[in-house]
Amino acid sequence: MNTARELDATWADAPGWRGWIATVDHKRIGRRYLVTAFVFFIMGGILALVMRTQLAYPNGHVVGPDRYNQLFSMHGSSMMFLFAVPVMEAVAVYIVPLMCGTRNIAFPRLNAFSYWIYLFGGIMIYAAFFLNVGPETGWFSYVPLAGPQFSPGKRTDFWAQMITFTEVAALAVAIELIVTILKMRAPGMTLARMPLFLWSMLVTSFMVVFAMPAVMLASSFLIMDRLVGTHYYNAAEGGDPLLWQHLFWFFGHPEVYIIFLPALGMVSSITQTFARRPVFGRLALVVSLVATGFLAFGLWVHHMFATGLPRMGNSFYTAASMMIALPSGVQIFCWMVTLGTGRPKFSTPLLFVIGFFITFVLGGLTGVMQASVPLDLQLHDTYFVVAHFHYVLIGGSVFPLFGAFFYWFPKFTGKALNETAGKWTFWLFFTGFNVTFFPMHIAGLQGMPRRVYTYPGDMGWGLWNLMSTAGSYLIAISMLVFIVNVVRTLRSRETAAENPWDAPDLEWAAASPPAKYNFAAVPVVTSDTPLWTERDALGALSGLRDDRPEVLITSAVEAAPQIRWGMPSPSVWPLVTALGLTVMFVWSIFTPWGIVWGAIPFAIGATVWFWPKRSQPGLESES
Amino acid sequence: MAACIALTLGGCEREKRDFTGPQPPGGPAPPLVGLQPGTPSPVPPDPRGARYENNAYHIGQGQNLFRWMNCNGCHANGGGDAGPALMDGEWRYGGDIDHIYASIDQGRPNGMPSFRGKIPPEQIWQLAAYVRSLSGNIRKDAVPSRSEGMSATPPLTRRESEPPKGGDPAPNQEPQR
Amino acid sequence: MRPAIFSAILLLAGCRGRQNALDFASDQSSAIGDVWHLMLVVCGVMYLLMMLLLGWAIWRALKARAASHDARTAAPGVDRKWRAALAAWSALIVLGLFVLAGGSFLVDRRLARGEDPNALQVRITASEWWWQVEYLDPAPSHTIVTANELHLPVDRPTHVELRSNDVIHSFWVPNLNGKTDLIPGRSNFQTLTPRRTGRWRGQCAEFCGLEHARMAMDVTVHDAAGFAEWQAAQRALAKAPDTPRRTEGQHVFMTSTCASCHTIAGTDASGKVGPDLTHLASRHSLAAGALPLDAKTLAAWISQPHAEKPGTNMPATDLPPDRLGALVDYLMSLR
Amino acid sequence: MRQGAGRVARALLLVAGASFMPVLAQEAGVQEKGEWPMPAHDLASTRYSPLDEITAANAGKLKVAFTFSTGVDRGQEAAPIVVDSTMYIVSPYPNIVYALDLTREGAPVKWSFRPQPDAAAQGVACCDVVNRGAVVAGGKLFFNTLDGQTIALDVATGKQAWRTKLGDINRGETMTMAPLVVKDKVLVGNSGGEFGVRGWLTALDTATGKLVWRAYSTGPDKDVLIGPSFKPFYASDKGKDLGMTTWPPEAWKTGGGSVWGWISYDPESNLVFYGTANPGPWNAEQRPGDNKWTAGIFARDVDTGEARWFYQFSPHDLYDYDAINENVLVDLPIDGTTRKVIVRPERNGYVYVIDRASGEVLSADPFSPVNSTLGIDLETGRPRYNPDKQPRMGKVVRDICPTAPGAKDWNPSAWSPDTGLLYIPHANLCMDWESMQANYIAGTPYVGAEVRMYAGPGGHRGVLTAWDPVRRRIAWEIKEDLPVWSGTVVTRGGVVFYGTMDGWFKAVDAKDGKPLWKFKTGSGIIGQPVSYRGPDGHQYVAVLSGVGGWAGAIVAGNLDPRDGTAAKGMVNATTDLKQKTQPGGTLYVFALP
Repeated sequence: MNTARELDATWADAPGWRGWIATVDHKRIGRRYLVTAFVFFIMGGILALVMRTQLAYPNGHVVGPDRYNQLFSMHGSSMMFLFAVPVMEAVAVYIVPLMCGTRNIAFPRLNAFSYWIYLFGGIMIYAAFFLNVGPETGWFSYVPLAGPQFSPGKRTDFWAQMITFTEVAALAVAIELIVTILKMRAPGMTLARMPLFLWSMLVTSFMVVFAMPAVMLASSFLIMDRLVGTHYYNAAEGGDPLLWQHLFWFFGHPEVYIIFLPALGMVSSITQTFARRPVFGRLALVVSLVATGFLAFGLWVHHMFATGLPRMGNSFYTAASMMIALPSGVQIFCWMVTLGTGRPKFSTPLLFVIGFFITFVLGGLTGVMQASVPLDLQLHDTYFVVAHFHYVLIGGSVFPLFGAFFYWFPKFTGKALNETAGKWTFWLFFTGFNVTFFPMHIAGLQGMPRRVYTYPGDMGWGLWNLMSTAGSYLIAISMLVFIVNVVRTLRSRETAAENPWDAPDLEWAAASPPAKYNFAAVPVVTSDTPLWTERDALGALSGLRDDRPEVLITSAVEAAPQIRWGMPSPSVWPLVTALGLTVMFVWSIFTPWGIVWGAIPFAIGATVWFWPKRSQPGLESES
Repeated sequence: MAACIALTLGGCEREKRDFTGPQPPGGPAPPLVGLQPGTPSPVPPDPRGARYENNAYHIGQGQNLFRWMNCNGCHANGGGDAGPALMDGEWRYGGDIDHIYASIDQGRPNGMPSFRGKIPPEQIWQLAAYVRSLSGNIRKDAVPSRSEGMSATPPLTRRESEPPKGGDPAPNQEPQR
Repeated sequence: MRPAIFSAILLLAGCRGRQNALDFASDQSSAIGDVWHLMLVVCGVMYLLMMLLLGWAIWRALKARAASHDARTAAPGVDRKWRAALAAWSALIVLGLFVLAGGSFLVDRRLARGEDPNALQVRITASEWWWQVEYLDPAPSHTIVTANELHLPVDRPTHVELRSNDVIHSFWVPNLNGKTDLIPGRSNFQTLTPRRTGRWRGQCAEFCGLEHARMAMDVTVHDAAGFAEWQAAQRALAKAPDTPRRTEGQHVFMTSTCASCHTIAGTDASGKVGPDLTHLASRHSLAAGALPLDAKTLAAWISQPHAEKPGTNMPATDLPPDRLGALVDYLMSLR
Repeated sequence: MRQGAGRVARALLLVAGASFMPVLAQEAGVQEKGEWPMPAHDLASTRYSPLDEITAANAGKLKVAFTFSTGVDRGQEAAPIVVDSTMYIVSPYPNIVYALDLTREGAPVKWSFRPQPDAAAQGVACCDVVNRGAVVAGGKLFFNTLDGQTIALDVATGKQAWRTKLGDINRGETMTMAPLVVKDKVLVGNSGGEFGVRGWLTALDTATGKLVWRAYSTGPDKDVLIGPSFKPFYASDKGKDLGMTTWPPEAWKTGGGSVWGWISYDPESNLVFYGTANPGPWNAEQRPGDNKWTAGIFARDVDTGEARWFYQFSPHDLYDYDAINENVLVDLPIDGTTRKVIVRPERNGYVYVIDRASGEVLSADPFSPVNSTLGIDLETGRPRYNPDKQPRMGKVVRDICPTAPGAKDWNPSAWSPDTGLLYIPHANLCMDWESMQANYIAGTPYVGAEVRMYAGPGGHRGVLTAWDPVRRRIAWEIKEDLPVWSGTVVTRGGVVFYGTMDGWFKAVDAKDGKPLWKFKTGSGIIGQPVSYRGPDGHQYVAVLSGVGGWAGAIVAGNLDPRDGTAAKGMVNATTDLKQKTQPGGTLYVFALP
């Protein structure tokens, strides 16, 4: 088995911290992404707890208005930009190459660079928050409140720059995923046989590519308005506050589907594995995914029904917003039939999927309610909306994410999480979630607006807010149980089988945790559930060199092998480039010259990063 | 990174939203001229000046008050009208924050009304801080770049600072008898 | 089981309330109520079906698990049957969406009916954290300016023009109509046709800064006579001080910082930065619905506004107790 | 300069010229002595000098006769007054009056008078601390001081006869206008439209200075002295207490309508004609309604002050078009009959010809590019405001012509009966305008708008236009780089004199505008040129040079060119003025060698 030892040497990182900062292995970077995103999730959760404590009783004095505004702005921003999108991309960075049957993700150095940029963005905004320079105008910062006159100081500038950081990271990962999924699938894995998780990540990545530029443009306009006095959003001089809203929500709504579609991929994988049968209506699911991807770009104005846009225009967006219920309905139906006609085993991942069904469908239906213009005029910007988007975001994405975490934990670490602790986590989370967010529907209908740091006592909202606060503590407890479970599992020595759930997808063909090169030989696929149909007779394709890191490039549709491609070696320069870009971004918050002088460290880092390697060992001797 | 940390650390003071209770009126106005007989005894500036001058919230309130209290009626957006220009370096009655506070509070002989008792001291400090920013004498990260109205002057954030120097004290020499 | 709880709680929660979207008191809010009920029923039914399907799937799973053979079953021939069910299910969803979309359009058209010539014309201008309300009149000398309060005649449409002095706010009186944003640089419009007299409360619904939570508005719907009487009272100038203490109070108002921002029609004070105080005592609340209107609260509000509404633009005013008492006495006399 | 086309028309007109005799032969005595007793030369405000020693032929040889420095370097808007071989000059704040003895060589100072006005008045003077001159009648000299006092001096000794306090600077009132003396009354008015002042015209007794009557420009009819004899021509001016009902409640108390411009008097009908300034504040949305009696022209009986008729040039004025410009009383042949009319080059860009008796507008034609209004509807007398140029709160409305100071500001035009032309010195500027909420604090500006001005169509910022009121078109015009803010004088010799803001004092041929002569004075000219016969019988021309006023604020007030809205937008149109002229305050008198 000298090829294994040979491959191991070729794909190995340098030992110790030097290897840690220079690695381009998608598994190490994926793990880092997951841990960092989870830390931001916990910090966002703590912020939510403080908010709920302030709102537990009318006229609360836990925090003043200024602190509360920073709290809800940080909670929203860190959940949406620092947790939701990055965690989904983290799972994809880890699982997609394995599921495709290839040895590493495309553009691995870009992958390292995207992690560092994401990390530095998160550190910057939390450093600002602890220095009382945190954002204070909400996660979508409407102008002119976020404009130069009504948001003094640098708070909103740091927020806008944090968006630039996280969007650069998200765009980078999206490009990597698109190329990996389309060009590096195992031979035989035609588009028809591609697992649904890969489909959902493909559609999500395309949505990221088309949605993120809108918000980067909007946040750059905002920074220029605040830094050098341009007039993009100055209503008096011909700019328009609604320009911000259009640009932001054109990104905003696809953003929430970018968070939601990977979860659908996870639900498909988990349902298929635990129902013990190939998923029902595979084509319908794929078409629904793609339909959701397109529809997401056509309905952003339903966030702006109250701004006085022409009523005819609003009606089109009512129709578009309602249409999106169709693909979701079809998907839910297919999964339920898969469950009903299979032999499901109710372990934790499937429990989270069941939780997903119950909460997401409720959230989806309240969403359909808000698609109607007249009804939305009563519900918009009230706690009804807060309830709705927590139902679709936590119900729709975080539940499947936790399910996937329990499902793929053996693949990440080689150890399975404790089932009873898992069930405790689920039931605490599910109950806490509903106790927190269901009363918000009622508070919203009773006239409680969003983002209020306190409320009068005689409005009848006290009971619902108290229930919400109690529920939020329940969720906190479930998170503690989950963390304890993970820590104890990591410390324990007994390991799990390579494919504990007997799952059909290719990632389970590799070891758990997979070797640095994932697959000694490139697997060949003949069906959409490879490990179920050709369990031991999994074909293998030899011919990749093992004395330099190589991957097989295959055609987009048929996944027919095309060329062998040398992968870049580990390098510390993506980190240096990311540091250079961070200096440029933070510096340009304070002076426009920061862009000019900051570009120098970035340019140096990028040049060395892309410097072509002269001597390719043994390449010349290639025929 | 060290530079960024230092910058943000310095930011705490800039960002504090301190909502104060009623403020006692400003102390005795500092002397107008540096010329003192005998050995010069410098008068320490009022400590509150620095608190308002470096705080973005107070400068923002000063920007609103500059229009609400009709200062822009005589001084426009710093360029001047019936009143003198405030965005250049020429200050007849002193250009640091204590002197500007005294000018607003006491009024000046050639037409500056006295706003004592008509604008509370806290707001006079805020106005004085904003007026200081018109001539670029305030840190650029605490100053609003523009207002939401007509674009009148180059942005406050891009204004090179003109340290105050004396203006011609007698604007309108009374011709000799 | 889930939808039953859903509607039960709503009823339990009670549809009565001063600021409640389900306590319909006008044409507009009851029209929106119709859409709400349609949505509740259709979505409730769809949710019920989904949960039944889920229940069936779990029940089947438990039964199959009992049969305990763990083979990975190939796709059974039964899929063809389910494909037909999928088509039916999609058709049902499309039908449901058509019903909802149609209902929503019809109500939207009802709400967007044209301009009513005899409508009362009101202009509301939002500022950072209070409302200026002007009752316009073809004869300009009959215009009324007040703050943080809306008085409407019952059974008569009111055409509200919405403007903003600074940031984006949102005018929302749930019992009367949906919300409409007030955006600087443009005018938005809304029509209210109250059908019940009584008192309601509206609140700013678009985050607008530090005191967004304390930017409320008292809404009172009068019958025709009551409204005419209120209008006449508002058109009158401020009452002259009738006691020496109130005269001294007025003197304090005119000579201290108050007159720079506030207006009392009939005196020299006509500052436009703060709310109009001509008929302050006739209002139900103080500081945009944040405080009850009584002498003690008014005194505390004048000397320490940041204690109650941190971040408000009202400055703290340093007045000795006797002059403050006289001022409060004068202001409370301005019915 | 479209001179060619005008030449043919000239010949025809000369023949008809005889019929335009200036109305007022009554003061013949003044005419022969070639004196200049009041800034407008005569009660009909013609600014026409009957002297003809200086003609188009010899004007080229004009030389400086003598000069005199007033010692004050603010805007010199006054007109030198010449009576009995003595010239009287009033300086801007501190409003010093000098009497120069013309009989002695170099015209030394006979006496000077210092009224010591309150220095704080400078803070409530909207557009430079100016004064438009004195008037001499009955052995007394009458003038106003900036802090709102009317003072009478004994002409011989310069001692003060009486002094009456009329304006209160704490409410923003100042006085800058040149009084008018009619029979035994001195007519004066206040300024302060930008400070929410309530405008009035007051008649004082010339002997004692006691107040005879006062007519407010807003408020109830009894304050506005509207009684049974009030017969306005147009329907919208008829009604009871319109001075209150056309305003939001109490708004008329701070409604502007100040009287700081020119007054004319017609002895036949014993009526004085004067204009009222802009309504306050500039933000029109804050004062719905027509805002009666502002931005219009009143005809009043001079003895009782009772209003006879009124016409509003700009109902619900949107652009600060004060209607205080000069009212030239002439008899013009219109549709075959000779009508007694007022010719008024108005700030909104139209030259109005109004019947003196009834107030009916006979014609209104633009003499400068106008897009703020689409025309004047002669049936109702109301301008048709251009909807897309309506100012809106919180929005900058762009390219409004003419600007707030108007196509022509207060600087008076001159009428020549010989050529039948009105020589209008005016600006060619357009502006961007943003309305906003105006906060009223007594004694502080109450404007509610921000403005940025810039050169109008053609790129030149000033024009001297010769306007033919009968053919209602421009005879010829001279384009100037800078706005023309000086007054004009025309002489029987057929020469028109005017000054430019960079200091050139020019003479042009009255018939076709051919430049004859020019002289570079020390500072920009916004004064009013006059012409008189000196004790030696020769014809002299005098003008005060000293830049300032609204147009010259950037130099007089040393404003900062980087702020486009400074001086209410004027700085944006005059950023180069600081390089072209310096402040000054000197009298120049010219004569033939």
